[in-house]
Amino acid sequence: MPIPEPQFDDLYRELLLDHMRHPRNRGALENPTHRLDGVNPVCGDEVHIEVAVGDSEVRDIAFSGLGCSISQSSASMLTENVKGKKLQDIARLRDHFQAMLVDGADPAPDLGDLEAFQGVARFPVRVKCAMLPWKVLDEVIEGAAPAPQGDRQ
Amino acid sequence: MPIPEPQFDDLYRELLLDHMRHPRNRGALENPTHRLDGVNPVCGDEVHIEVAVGDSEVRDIAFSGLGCSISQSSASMLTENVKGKKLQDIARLRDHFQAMLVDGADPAPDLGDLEAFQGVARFPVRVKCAMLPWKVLDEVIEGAAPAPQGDRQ
Amino acid sequence: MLDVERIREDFPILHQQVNGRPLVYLDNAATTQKPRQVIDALVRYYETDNANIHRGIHALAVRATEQYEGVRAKVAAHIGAANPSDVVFTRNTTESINLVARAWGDANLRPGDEVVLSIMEHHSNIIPWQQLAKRTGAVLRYVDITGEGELAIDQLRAIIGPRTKLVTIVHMSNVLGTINPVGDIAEMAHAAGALVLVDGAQSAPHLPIDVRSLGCDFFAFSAHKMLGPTGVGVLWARPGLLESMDPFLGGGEMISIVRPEESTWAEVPHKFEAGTPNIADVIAFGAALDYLGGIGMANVRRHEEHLAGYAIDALRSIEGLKVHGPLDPERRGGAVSFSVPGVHPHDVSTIVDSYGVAIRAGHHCAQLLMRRLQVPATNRASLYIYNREQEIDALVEALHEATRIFARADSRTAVR
Amino acid sequence: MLDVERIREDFPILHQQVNGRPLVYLDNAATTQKPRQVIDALVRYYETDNANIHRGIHALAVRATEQYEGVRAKVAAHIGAANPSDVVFTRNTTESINLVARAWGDANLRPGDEVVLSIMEHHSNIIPWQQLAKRTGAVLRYVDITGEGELAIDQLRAIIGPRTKLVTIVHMSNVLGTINPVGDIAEMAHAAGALVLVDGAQSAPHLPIDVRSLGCDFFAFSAHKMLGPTGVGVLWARPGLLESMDPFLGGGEMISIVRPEESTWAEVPHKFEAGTPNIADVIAFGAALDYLGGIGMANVRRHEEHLAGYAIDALRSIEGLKVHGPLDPERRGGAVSFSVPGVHPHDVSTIVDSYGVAIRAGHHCAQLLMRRLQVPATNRASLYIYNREQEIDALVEALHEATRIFARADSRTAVR
Ligand SMILES: Cc1ncc(COP(=O)(O)O)c(C=O)c1O
Ligand SMILES: Cc1ncc(COP(=O)(O)O)c(C=O)c1O
Repeated sequence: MPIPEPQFDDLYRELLLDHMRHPRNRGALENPTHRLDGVNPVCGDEVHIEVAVGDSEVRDIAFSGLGCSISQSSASMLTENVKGKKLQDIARLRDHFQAMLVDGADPAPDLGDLEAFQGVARFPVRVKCAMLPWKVLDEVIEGAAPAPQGDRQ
Repeated sequence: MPIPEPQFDDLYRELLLDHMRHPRNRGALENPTHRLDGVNPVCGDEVHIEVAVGDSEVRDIAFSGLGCSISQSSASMLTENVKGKKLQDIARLRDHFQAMLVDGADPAPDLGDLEAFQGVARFPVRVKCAMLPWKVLDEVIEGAAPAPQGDRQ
Repeated sequence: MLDVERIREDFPILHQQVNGRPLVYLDNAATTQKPRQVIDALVRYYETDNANIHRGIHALAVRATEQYEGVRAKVAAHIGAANPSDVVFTRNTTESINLVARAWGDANLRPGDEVVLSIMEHHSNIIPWQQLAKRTGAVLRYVDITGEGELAIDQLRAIIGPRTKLVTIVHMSNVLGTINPVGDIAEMAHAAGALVLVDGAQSAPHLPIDVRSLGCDFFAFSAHKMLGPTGVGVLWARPGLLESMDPFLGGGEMISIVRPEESTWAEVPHKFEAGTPNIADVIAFGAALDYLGGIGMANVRRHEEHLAGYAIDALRSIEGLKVHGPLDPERRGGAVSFSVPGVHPHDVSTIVDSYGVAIRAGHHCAQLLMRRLQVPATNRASLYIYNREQEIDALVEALHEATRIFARADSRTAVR
Repeated sequence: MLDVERIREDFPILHQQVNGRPLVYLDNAATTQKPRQVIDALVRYYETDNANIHRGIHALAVRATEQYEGVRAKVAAHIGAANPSDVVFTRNTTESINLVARAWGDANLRPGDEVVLSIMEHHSNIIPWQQLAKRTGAVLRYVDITGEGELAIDQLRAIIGPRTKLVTIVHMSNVLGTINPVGDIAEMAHAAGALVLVDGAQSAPHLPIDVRSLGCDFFAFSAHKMLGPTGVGVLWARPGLLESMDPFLGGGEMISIVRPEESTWAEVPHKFEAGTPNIADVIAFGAALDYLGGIGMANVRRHEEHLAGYAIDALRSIEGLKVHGPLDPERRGGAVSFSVPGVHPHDVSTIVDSYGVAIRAGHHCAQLLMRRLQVPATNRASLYIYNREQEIDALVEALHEATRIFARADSRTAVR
């Protein structure tokens, strides 16, 4: 009986690899209200997010970072998916994203193209990579204090 | 087949029990040249020896202490066996005593009644009890500095 | 009541002869034996899953990490802790206490501050505080025991005051068996603004434990005294406390970002687990907790209370024998220390060993208590789930022999 | 050459499938697998001899103590140490190094004194010195590496000076594989009056070690990286050094006389082994040393030198792949780190795991080195006695797949 070749199509979906190669909203903002940093202690992946919040809405957002295809493409797709959205809708999005990845739930309809990460659920160590940017954004979603003035050290 | 009753005659020889109940040279000296202390870290047994050495000879000796029958009777018999003897003869005695206990050698003729400890060799954890007073005396045998003046603290 | 005979089937070591007699293992306060389930868990781990944890992406590393962290959750559940992340794995109770002395004590004690402890503490709950006192100028205040071997609670109340920063107390004495009222003690201490560490080395194996109802701030114990392997200890801390503490050992696994001069720390509990942990033994400890959970800690306690009562009665039938500590089994655990008149404990231990009976003789790492009891050492028989009344009987029979041997010496030498 | 096929028979874990393929375990620098002999030693101990050591008079305690102390002598013999009493058992390399930082460092370092270490150190040989520097005001001085991944020895010579109190250096890098000339380094350090600690976590498992000819003052390593169980580390110290040091952890077993305010210590090495040690695993470590001794450390080295050469050549056949560290197998060990162009190490690791191949991806507890190499992380394949050329081939095949997947992304996205 021939051993089946491992299939990665499910993990490394085209959309995901595309975001890795061509990240959207990569960079910094002129006037962010928040600057947020996150490190995955397990692997050292880093995601930095700058976001301009006004009227309980994400007006603008940009990210930078260093890490595997999962964490960086997740950050890229996060920015696309939250820009212009109300914080409360973003919170719901995050919950649905987490449910799909952590609890193995079917993707909720509002996830849209974030559904591309469904395959990650089968790789528990990589779930943290996909969740990292969302964890970083948590602070804003839960309404933390705005970023201090001055440059990030 | 009946289980044989353990025999302790070999370990707890009459002579040994006699020394435990009626220790010889127990107490202190008026003018010791050395005051020596030893503790068996394994069980906490203590032996203190005071000895008056002159002309490479043990002129007088006394012991005090606290511990099991083996350590205390060994101390008592030690005092009887070294009093009036030359240090070099005592060193030989110690070596023969140790050989009997640790290496399981037949008792050397000069051991005399110290041969009563031969049975201890079969109880390795108790060998240290029997050796303790001899270890304490080592310092004198190897020619250490005399005891400081003043009382033991 | 426990089905002791069925339990004994699970312990391969018990089915051996020592000096021609069936082994009677009554040294459980030193360390307990391990059921087949724990041994099997070790074998299974090394034969199928062994890998280093936390940083590996490959299959074995994932399995090992999940099992290791799973036991953390099991420990938390076993002692009624709210969060697995409040549970730190150490080598033993001793290291757990040292961790607190260094990581909490060094940062919080000033000259003149007081650490309150009792005269019945194990050396592991004395020396770290002596060392801390030396480093910080803090002062140790000792609470005495009563004539019945219980904590002098009124004295404790009097000693605790505004300078008290920590009350550190054994839950169950390894010598006297005394069970201390740590709930009350925690109230007193907290009223004075002090923290409370409970040395649970002897209580976690033998009593149902609920750290929240105990009300303490730190709780320390060892796996090897509760069916688990050697090399695993636990420190539980009240939620939030670990976060506020500096790390203790530095190294791999406990960092977040390392720069040449300064670094940042991983989240708790990992901040306190530097280097490769004792992975296999932590995982096997999970099997021990399952085993105890299957029996039920309340049933463990009931069995030992009964057996301790039986042992105390049987021992006291020997003329002149003194049992140290409370005589009422409701007030104590199954560590029963005693003195045989005219026979030094080491001689007792050697003689009963010849009858296949394993007890411990010595100061039991409690020299201060020995001095207080005015004994050089004691004998100690200590019980667990696999012990039976007939094993107590075997001990008593051997003790009679010991008194006979030394009485013989007495009578003979009396003739001289 | 080793009879690898026969050796593999001794390792039950290797005979399993992972993701439908035979397991290829190439994560040995993290932890090694255990031969049946080591697992059996654990089982035998728990099934026949388990007891607490050092203070027991009964039969099991005597047997356990003899075996435990017997392994101390075995360790001494294995590393060419003169006295078993110069060998302290710890949990792991990390704890061994922390012990030195606390018990030697705190007493000997003054503000401005210097600790010299290298940029290739494992976090376990960095953080304890950062913590020590914070406590004492001592300063850390880092030595760089050359472009070939070797220690910049001239820079080291320049840095060592009258303020140097300790040079602490890894014997074999867990990332680069580099073998450092610790003999020469010890000479330099001693000439300046400094002590030398060697982190032998990666050398003890793979090279013949003779601490006396190395000339160092401290040598630290872990059992779990050399076929032994998790939970056992070793600290060896030059004769006399341990005696001169204060104790580290306080508790049972490490005392001589305990008084309320102050106590005296047991003789070395017991002074440094507070509480119940990891008895079973130390004893099982003895079986690991016997196993390695049976093979011969020179043969272990020869096998790995050959296999590392094979692996480096095979890896470099992949276009663009970069091997970090020396390329000459004579100058390095079998931990081979590499970067695959365009594929992050975590992605590499996930993909090769699907082929049953276990490698590690990450910073390998060497963030300073990662920054120096200007990589966020690396992949690392690390070898041991049971690895074969065909397993390297399996890794290389899986790596080709990884590059294919990510090249596919490249070509597709290029079209957009
Ligand atoms: C070079 C080096 N030093 C120290 C360590 C730490 O070893 P342990 O985790 O066993 O304490 C390791 C292992 O990861 C290592 O490779
Ligand atoms: C009351 C008490 N505390 C602390 C300890 C120390 O436990 P460990 O040796 O496992 O650190 C013991 C066990 O001997 C004990 O009985």
